[in-house]
Amino acid sequence: MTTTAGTMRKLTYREAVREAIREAMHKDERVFLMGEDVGRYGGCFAVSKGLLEEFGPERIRDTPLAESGFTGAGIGAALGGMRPIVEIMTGNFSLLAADQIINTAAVLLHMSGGQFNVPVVIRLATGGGRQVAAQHSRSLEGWFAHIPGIKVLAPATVNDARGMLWTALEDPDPVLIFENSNLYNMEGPLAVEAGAVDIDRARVRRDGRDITIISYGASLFKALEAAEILAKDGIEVEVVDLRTLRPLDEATFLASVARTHRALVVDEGWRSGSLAAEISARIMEGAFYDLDAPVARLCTAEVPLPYAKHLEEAALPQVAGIVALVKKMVGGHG
Amino acid sequence: MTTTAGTMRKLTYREAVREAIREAMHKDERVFLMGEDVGRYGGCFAVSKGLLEEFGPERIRDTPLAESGFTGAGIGAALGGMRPIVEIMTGNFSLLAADQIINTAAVLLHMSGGQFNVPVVIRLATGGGRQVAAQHSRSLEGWFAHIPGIKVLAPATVNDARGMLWTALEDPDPVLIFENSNLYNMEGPLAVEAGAVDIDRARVRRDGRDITIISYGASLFKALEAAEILAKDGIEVEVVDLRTLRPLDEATFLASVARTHRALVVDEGWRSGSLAAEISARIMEGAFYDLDAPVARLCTAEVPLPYAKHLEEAALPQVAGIVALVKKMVGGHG
Amino acid sequence: MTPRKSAKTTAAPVEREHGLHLLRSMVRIRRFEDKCAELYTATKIRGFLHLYDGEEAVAVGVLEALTADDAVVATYREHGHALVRGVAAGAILAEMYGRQEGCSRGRGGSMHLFDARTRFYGGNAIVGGGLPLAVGLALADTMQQKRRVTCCFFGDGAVAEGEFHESLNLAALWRLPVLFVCENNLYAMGTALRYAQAATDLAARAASYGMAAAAVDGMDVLAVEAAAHQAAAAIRAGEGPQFLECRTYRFRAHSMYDAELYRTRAEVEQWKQRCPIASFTERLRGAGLVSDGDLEAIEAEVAREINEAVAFAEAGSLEPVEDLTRFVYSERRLP
Amino acid sequence: MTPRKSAKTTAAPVEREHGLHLLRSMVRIRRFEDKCAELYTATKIRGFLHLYDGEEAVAVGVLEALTADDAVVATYREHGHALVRGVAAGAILAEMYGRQEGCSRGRGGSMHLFDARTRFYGGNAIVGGGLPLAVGLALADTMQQKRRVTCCFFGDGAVAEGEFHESLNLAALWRLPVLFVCENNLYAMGTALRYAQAATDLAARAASYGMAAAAVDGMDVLAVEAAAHQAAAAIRAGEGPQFLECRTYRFRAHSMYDAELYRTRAEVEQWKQRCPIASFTERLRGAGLVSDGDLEAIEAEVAREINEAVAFAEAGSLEPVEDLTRFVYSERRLP
Ligand SMILES: Cc1ncc(C[n+]2csc(CCOP(=O)(O)OP(=O)(O)O)c2C)c(N)n1
Ligand SMILES: Cc1ncc(C[n+]2csc(CCOP(=O)(O)OP(=O)(O)O)c2C)c(N)n1
Ligand SMILES: [Mg+2]
Ligand SMILES: [Mg+2]
Repeated sequence: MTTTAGTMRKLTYREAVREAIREAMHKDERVFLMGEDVGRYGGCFAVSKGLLEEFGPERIRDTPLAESGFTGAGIGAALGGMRPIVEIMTGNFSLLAADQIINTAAVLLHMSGGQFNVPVVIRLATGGGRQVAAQHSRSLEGWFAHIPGIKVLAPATVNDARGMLWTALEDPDPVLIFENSNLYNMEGPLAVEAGAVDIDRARVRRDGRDITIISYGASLFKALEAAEILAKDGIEVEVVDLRTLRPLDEATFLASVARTHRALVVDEGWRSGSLAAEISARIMEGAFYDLDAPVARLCTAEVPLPYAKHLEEAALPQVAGIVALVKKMVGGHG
Repeated sequence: MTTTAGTMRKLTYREAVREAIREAMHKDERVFLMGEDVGRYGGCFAVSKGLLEEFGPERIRDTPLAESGFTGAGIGAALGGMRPIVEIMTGNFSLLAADQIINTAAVLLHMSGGQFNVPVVIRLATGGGRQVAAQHSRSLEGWFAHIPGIKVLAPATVNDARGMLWTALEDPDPVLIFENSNLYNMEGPLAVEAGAVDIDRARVRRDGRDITIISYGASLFKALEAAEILAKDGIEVEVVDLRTLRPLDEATFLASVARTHRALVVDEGWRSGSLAAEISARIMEGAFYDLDAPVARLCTAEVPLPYAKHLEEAALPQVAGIVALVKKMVGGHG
Repeated sequence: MTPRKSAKTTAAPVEREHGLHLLRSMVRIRRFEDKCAELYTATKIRGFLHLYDGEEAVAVGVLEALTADDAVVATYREHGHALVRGVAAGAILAEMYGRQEGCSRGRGGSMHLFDARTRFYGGNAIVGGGLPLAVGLALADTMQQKRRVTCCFFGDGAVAEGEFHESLNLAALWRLPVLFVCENNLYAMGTALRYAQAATDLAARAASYGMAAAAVDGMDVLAVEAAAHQAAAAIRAGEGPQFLECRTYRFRAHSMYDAELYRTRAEVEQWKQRCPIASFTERLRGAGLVSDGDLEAIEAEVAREINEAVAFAEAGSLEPVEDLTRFVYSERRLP
Repeated sequence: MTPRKSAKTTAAPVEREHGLHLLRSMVRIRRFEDKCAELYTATKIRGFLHLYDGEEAVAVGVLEALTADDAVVATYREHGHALVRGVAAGAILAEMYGRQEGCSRGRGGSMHLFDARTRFYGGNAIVGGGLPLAVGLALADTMQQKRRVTCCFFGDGAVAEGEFHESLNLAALWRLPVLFVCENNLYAMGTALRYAQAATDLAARAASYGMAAAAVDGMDVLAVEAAAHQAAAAIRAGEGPQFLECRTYRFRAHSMYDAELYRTRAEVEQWKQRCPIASFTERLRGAGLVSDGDLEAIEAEVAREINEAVAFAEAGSLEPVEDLTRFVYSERRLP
């Protein structure tokens, strides 16, 4: 972490998450972190490194390999008055905890007629692009966003990595936070006084008039990079960061599309049944008559992610693909 | 089962599935049925009743309550040369087997570079409407349709219940068949000579010129009923039965929308991230300039299904809701 | 660690008042379940309905060992547990009627009874799903230095589930105050234990996780009570989780859909000879502790309670349809 | 059923040819892994890489007990198993290079080696995920009356997973021909066994499912081989599944990302004193069965194999990008 001029400092996404956890644990003794290798190993992505020394093994709690068991235990602990942060190493392993997340956490409040809410926060690493192959590369955040009863966050910026966790901990209901593992090393500015941020609204990260790109997580930066390139060709792209995938803030992206009349959704999920499909459908329903052209989607190719670098790159949405698609969309019916 | 005139006979959806299983087991000794209570209990929905007596406990194999274990065992048995039919009582419990379905069955062919295919068929009961509350009422077929590497079928008719299972068993890859439990008692005609059916194509179940309703499973019949009612008001509805949810046969519904210029998707999944969203997005991409009005979706309300009858009915798509929505859509911009 | 084998049946006499109390509790369950069956046939109750007849001694005996502060996690076969724990019969029945006066506002039904006041955490219809939850409740207590017990009921069928394994290991590893109560009624739906488990001694299996485990005659309310008291005391003394296998039998079908193809009438009749209520009544009578008058009084009292419960449910109201999407997310922030 | 305790270390001399064969197999693994580490540093290999140094005696000893017909299911730490099973070193290395000449066409990488010819079913990177698969393969064999063994390797960490539990019960219940081999290297990533299991005697835990289970010194290739032979023979004799816990240690970090904060250098050094290759070499030497010349010959032979493998991988080609979406679904119907 390096301090820069004025009231801003620079730190990595990883440090931002770590600070958010530390801060929460200092502020509220009910908060604790639980998951595989969060303690003695230092966290599989080194997010929790050093926290064991600071808080001890009760509150930085290493678990056995038992995703259903410890996720369910986190849900139970939340019911019992604690504010657990459960770390599931990657979203892929959440498939082993899907029962507890969906059959328990998501429905207890409802089934009990409002009596029992579940204030658990579940953090999961997500995303492809690191050549770790099919079983370690999925982006399931959009998929989980289908489930009523949970909230799904996808912080992209350092500021959101820091602020959304705290807001999630204050939320009375189960919140899943998907952290794209490609972002952990990314540096970004953070106000020294930075605090909690809302988890209700999408944000326009770049203004533009010609087309709206809607994205989130690591893809957001690909969209922003593409926008820079397109600006040189005189195409002004507006970029919306969804931030929260469930519940969706459609007002923000519908307003943007109403201004630009064109939209592209960039999403690391597989195309069929993607979150991008939902965004497209919402625009269909809420901004159809504003559209000058059909909404387009750029998603991951419908293939389990291959190990080979050239194939994996071809499978994932990339800057060049965004640029080419936008040019076609804007050029075609300008 | 009652035989009617000529070469048609009438039987229930349940009987059709049972016949399909029986027939497959007679034709191919590699086929066997495995799952909780498929044998001695007679099947939780009585689908496999009588089969234990006919085929014995090796091939009608009761399993312990261990969804991951026996689903994975089915996948392994398929690898080992068998043609297992794994029954997971309801789609809700497939959350306990999600790891094996998604982390194993869906990716083995790919990860092995084409060496190991997994010819397993997994049958699951699905759907709400029986007052069995949140943990027993989900429609997850559209959700599973997001996953590359598996195929997802949703037979609605007696003919499809009979024919799709056999085709699924001949498929070299993992196939999930979602049987809506509200259909088991439904009677329908079946040709005495009925055989396998394709699992590649959607079907137009009713012709019409004013609007296309796209649906599948139990909702299909609500759509057809609504179409009957609307016909009395002079609104001619074309009804498309998707049949296979992954991979989607978009050609059939795009062609229909190109004729009718309007579309409504009726889907028992929750709206956000539903299969209906994917259909809407595909129409956006493939038939935007054919549309006279935005594609609409009628899905389950975004709530875990409540036990109370009046609330459950209000949550699910119903005939009256379809009729009202179609009237609005056709009337509004006729 | 080897299981403590069948905690021996107490031959010692029970205090009259306590004996009557236990008997009354069991009778309340039996009559309540009978009424539910009747109301199901009358289509007043819908959905799945799983009754507890024959297993009353388990819920009654075990719950005696808990205090008001303790927590209960149960299954879809939980009417009896809720009743004995102190949830009003009317609120339970109204729940099955789908009324907003129900203990879960009519949103849960028979399988999802909840009650915050008595720390009754459901009503879970995913077999094995309640176990991790119980582990977490106990973890919260431990971290908050609260000396409370979380009591988790589940069936013999649940023992095969991975969540059983993960939960027992976690509880033992972290020495959490969980009382695991396995209601071994020999069947999971239609699957007999011997078709589900390679090793059918469930207490022994539990002991392999390094926790104290005992098997007890689940048809004997005093034996269950004694074993539960002993286990709860061990938990309160900080000895970590305890496992209690209660060997019992369900007299009725698994649910209202079950054709009972998997067991003989003779087997059921044999077990009915060991009815926990009849046998306990005989014991009390033999010891001169109850009179026919007492029994009549209990039946009358229970009948009144159940009649009032039916009236309460019948008089209940429906939640407005406009409220459909409530309780998906909380309506207020937390403290 | 109690575990057969540590099958005793064979003091009996081994035949010279067989001794050399075992030694050569272990050396092949060690040198191959060293080369992988080097190539990872040179960024020729990417993604996750889990090396097997220190554990060689397990794969080598166990796989001796299998025939060509048997099946193997392994984990992400499976280079050694693939090599010894007969997958060409070049095909394995080409896989890690992401070349289409790789044993999984470059789609799997280090964690997902597959080979139909040797019935090598991967290469599974979900901890515990291979166990149900192995159960199913064995079920298929049983139903087809094929007398084959399915050998399933997994780590100590996997024992906590629900899938372990479900698989062991199923295999025991149905008496399936599975050889479960637990590579207990005392750590799951950075979590020591004592922080993961309430009861750390894993063979005893396995025995609780009603299957024969033994623990063996996993640093002693002869002991492993003997125990594996015994277990495989029992399986072939129709005695059902067998469990073998091999007590071993990994000399390197968990993966290339691991800072090894969770164990001391001293501990690692102590275990290195028990290196399975060095100790077996000493034993062979002590019995006068190998000469320095033999050792040099082995090293030279292995070096040649590995050099050729590197050359093969380097010369490999990339699959055309147009083929990206192949192998999601099969390209042909089945017989
Ligand atoms: C995970 C899961 N699988 C299957 C079912 C369907 N099911 C409901 S109850 C039951 C039997 C459970 O038996 P047991 O645990 O012995 O409890 P009992 O009904 O005998 O009290 C089954 C298979 C379910 N509810 N949850
Ligand atoms: C289900 C699942 N959870 C977590 C991980 C991440 N992970 C990979 S290896 C590993 C440790 C496994 O330890 P063990 O089973 O002892 O095998 P070892 O690596 O020691 O050979 C973990 C936690 C995973 N791959 N799968
Ligand atoms: Mg039972
Ligand atoms: Mg290990």
